[in-house]
Amino acid sequence: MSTLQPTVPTPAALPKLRPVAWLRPLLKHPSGAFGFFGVMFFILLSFVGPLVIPPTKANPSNQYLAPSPTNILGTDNQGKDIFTQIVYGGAPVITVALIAGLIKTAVAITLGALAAYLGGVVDRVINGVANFILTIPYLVAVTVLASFIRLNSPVLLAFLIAAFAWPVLMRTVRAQVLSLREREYIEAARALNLGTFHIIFREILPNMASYIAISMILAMTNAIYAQIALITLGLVPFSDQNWGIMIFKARTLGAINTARTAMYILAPVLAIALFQWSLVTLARSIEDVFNPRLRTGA
Amino acid sequence: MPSETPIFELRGVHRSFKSGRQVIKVLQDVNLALQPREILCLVGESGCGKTTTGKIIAGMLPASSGEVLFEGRAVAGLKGEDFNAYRKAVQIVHQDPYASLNPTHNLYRTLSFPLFRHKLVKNNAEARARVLELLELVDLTPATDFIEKYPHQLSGGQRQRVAVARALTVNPRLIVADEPVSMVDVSIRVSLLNTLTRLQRQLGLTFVFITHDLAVARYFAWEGRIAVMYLGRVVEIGPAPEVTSNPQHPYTRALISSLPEPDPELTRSKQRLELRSQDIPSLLRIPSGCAFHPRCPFHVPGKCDVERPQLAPTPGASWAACHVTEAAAVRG
Amino acid sequence: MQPVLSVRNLSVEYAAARGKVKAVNNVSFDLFPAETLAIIGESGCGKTTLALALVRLLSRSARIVSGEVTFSGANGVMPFDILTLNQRQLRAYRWRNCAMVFQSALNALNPVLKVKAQVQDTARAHGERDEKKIEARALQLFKAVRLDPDRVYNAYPHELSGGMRQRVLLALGLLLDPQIVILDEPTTALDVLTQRTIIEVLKRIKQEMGFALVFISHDLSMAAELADRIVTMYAGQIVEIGPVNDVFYRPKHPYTTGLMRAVPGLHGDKADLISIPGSPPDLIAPPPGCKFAPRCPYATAICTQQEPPLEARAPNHASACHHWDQIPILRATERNGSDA
Amino acid sequence: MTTTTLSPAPTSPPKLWSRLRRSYAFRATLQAIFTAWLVVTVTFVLIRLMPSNPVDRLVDRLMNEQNLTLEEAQAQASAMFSVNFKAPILEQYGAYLLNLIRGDLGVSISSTNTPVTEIIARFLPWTLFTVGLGLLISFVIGLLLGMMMAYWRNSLFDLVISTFASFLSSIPNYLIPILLIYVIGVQLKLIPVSQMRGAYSPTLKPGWTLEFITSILTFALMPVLTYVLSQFGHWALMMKNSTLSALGEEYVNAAHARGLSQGRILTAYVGRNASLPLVTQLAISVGAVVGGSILIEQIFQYPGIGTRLFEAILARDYPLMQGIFLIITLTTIFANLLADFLYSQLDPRVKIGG
Repeated sequence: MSTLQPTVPTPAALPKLRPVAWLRPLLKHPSGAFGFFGVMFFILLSFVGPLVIPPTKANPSNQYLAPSPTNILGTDNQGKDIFTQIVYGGAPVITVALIAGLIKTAVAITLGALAAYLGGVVDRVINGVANFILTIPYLVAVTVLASFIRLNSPVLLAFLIAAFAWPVLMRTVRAQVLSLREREYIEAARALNLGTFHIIFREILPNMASYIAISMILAMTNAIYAQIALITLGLVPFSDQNWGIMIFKARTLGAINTARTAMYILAPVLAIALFQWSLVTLARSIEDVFNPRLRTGA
Repeated sequence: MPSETPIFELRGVHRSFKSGRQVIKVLQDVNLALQPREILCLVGESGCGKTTTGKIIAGMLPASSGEVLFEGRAVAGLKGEDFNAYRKAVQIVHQDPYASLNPTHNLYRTLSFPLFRHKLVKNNAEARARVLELLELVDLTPATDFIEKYPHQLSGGQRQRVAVARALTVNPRLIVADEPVSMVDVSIRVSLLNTLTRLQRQLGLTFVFITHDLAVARYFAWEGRIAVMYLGRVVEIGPAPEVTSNPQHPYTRALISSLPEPDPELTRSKQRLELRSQDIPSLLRIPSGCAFHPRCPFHVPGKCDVERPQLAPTPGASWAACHVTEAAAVRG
Repeated sequence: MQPVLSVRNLSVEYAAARGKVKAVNNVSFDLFPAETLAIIGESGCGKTTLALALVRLLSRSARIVSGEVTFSGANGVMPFDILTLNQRQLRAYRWRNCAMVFQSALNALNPVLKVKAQVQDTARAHGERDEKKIEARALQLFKAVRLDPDRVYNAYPHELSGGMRQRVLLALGLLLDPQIVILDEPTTALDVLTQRTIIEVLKRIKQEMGFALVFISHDLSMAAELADRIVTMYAGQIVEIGPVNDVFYRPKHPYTTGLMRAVPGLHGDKADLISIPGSPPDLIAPPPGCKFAPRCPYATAICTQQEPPLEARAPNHASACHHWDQIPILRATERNGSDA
Repeated sequence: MTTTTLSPAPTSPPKLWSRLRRSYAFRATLQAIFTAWLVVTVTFVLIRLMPSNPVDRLVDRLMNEQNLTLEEAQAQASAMFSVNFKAPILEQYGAYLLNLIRGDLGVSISSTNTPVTEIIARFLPWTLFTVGLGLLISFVIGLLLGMMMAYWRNSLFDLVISTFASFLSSIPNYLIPILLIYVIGVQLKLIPVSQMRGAYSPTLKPGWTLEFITSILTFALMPVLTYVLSQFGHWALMMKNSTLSALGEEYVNAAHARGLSQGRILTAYVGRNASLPLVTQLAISVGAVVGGSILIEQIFQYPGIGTRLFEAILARDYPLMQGIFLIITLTTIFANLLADFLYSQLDPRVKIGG
């Protein structure tokens, strides 16, 4: 029963990306290119991979095979191909991270902008809630809550992760909007009576475009951090395959203790580590390329 | 004084800010009346309240107390269309050319937003024509070169002209210019001042021109008036040529005598008005009576440090808030 | 008279994205002992870069391409070229021989250290260990710049106003009795009355201590008030240098004349001011010939081909212009006694 | 009978009070106490109002596991939470606060009837020890590396350290133990990783003997190493940015102009100013690290409060969970207070005294 040869989709087959205006400067930046292609690699692997690579089936006779051309990363205790599991394990993690990232960034930006722009009581209330949540260690709060609620749907998991993650981002957004609000072109817009909607969405937010992109990416890394933690703690019921579950299973099997079985746990760990690293590098280089805070003369 | 109702009036305006526990009294009992098509320069050191006064007139800041009237009607009460009319009639031009334009919009978008918002144009073609007209009006010629440009592609002087054009989009009647030329190089500053003077005459605008530089004030407001402010109060107000060549209030006289002149022999032969103390009192502990009394060489103990002087006629052509000049006027 | 500092063909370039910015281009001048030299010019003319080059404090992206800066100390020490000093010699030269006070006084003092610590730091860096002696010297200098000595000496920078900080820096500059003091825009951020105090203090202290003062400003009135000689800079080059009255009343360069006609004064009838058309040239690829030609009313063909040399046009009054003789006299001789 | 000599008359109370009230330290402590009270109250409400309220679930479990009647189960449950559930909510809240102040956090379910405070007392010190040590070491290393990277920026040193630091700081900290076990335990075989259980070798009797202390350190090595590796990168990159902007400050140029030595400038002028933002960040990161300890201690079988909380969660041991949750949060609040105080010592612009 030979396992199919995994064919990696050739780049030519990909739809030609329209070189978007902001892409060119980013790719000229070395770490920008590394970050961007790293992220694209994992996204394509997780969303295009499963269409191309057939799922792997248990085969007791192939237990813990060493990495070979047929099984690039070897096999696990049930003889399943580890590489295929990595390919199938990405999508659920990334989807939850995207949803949680979107929720967190949206909540943080709206509350941050409102607190900064309206000020007064609204500002105090939002800040009060944020400071309160910030005092509770993030993971402690998430794990305790996770034990109460049945986390069966990814959206619910994403909500839980985002619920405690927005304060830090809200505070930085609030600080930025506060500084932008004092800018003279905002005062001029108020003098021209252009309206609050115009001022927030056409005058303030466009200036934060690169900042919002960076926060979105970093929000995804926090979401992955929390999600994998919950899964490895066994607080999330297994509905399907993902990197977190691979770690959980490998750990319960004690796969880490012997070199032969180690790949089963190392593969998902490295997959997560590299994906997080690409996201962080991408975020940092967007910051360097689009609003280089550090114009140091000396 | 022409009997037309003043376009803008401040009666007994106070303004204070809370920082932590302390209350900072930035403006105390400011009274100003602006006639249509008049030029008034607000002059004073940093912290004297001239920018706050400008912001209150431009409707950016409410007064803590006192009346703020636009064409005789209290600004605070204006609602709906009246408020919109007031908003369109009073515009502001800022100091920093690098922060006065939104970097993410090109000149066409910056100047067309207000046109569409206030339905002054029906479609893009009309908007484009009006924007080109505005750019020509502020001497940014050939306008077609500038219309697609972004702020970072313009010099400081050019950006200030765009800021003026933006203020003109809604056909205002009063413009508050807060140090519009102080961050622009000397050689280009004059051409900007000349453009503002031409616009003032051509469009019949009332100008509130804020500056710390008495010489610029004297040049710009030659036919208008200068109001000198100190620690949140108007201490002297009068025709520009008079206030600068025949100052009445001791503070104004100290300013005029201390200011260096771009003429070696003249500036080195100037008579200095020696002040009694160097440091400027902080806004947290404003001196009693006349705020200038701790530094004033003509300080009359028992009067200047007790009773706050009101603006009153002086031997010269301007009014001053000073017991000494008031007495001199009565005697003179 | 032997100059305390003589600068010959000094050029400085900044590495920028679009190429090399020629900020200072072949500048030469002398500074005489106990003299006040004003360097005036608009933003981007290279005056601050020139000053920084004199104490070799240019930023990393800047490079001194050519030139010599010869310093000859008063006490018979052999003159030496500052550009050849190694780091240790340079550290000794800075502040003991030549002190430079920066433009933005607002955060030129370390916010986390008291003034006292920063004074002792400076003295210790130059081998002066006796804290008591330094403290006495500092308190004396603070009194000279009309500051309350004890309160300021023991204060943190954030507890002092802008004007006070400027005077502290000035006093600190005189701590080691340098031969040269360079002030970059000493009074821009200050109000008129504090500015006047600093001008009077500068005049008095210069009499007492006799150092050579170089101050950089875009404000002609400051130059008129303090300077013995004036240098006008444009696009990285010296375009005029001469005694203050000659340069103000009988300028020999169109740019200086343009500046004189663009600055409003406080006296006489309403002067109709004339601005200088156009804007400064791009220093990465400057136009050939005279850099001011595109904006100059007297420009002719020769101006755009041949760079005018800086040559004497009157007793120790030089300018770099082919048509200097066509420039009208702004005012004949001494003022005919107008109102004070 | 010794006469108590009167100390010099203290400043009159109202003046002292107004001076105290304005002081930064007092306001910070007040803020900390208020936040602590808020956390305590929200936990009280949370436990009772959650949809699948843990108290009810505890009662059901007691009923069907030990088939008690409703009243008996409720009585036992309230004994475990050391709170009487029938009393009106306000009374319960009062009793709950009183117990808290008296240090009685109820009784653990999983380790039958041992008081929660006793369990916490046994496990919390180990977490504080490892997390504290890890934080301190990573902060110092990060500070030094950050300054060096800024000073020799764009050099090979900067490139290598930045890449390594950014890689390590982006990996979730609870995954680093797995890599450590594989590299140190499995590949290099330096430490018999699989036998490491507990905080020190069971054969030793706790005491200030050298042997005992070395044993503690060897057992604590892996968790501390994890905290250091997962954090030093974050501190280093932050310090690099902060130092770069400090190097561009006016007072650094002015110091060079005054001929100050490079060493003096780097320490007292650049260093001190650049480290200020890191100290504020220290306060925030304490919570994050303590949170991570749940997984990290569990992988190393290290007997810290993190492992205990994890076991309490799995066992649905609500009183213990509530107790640990409160103590961890209060410790973080206290740590924030300490960091605030440390900051006010470093930055004179923040006044301490009146």
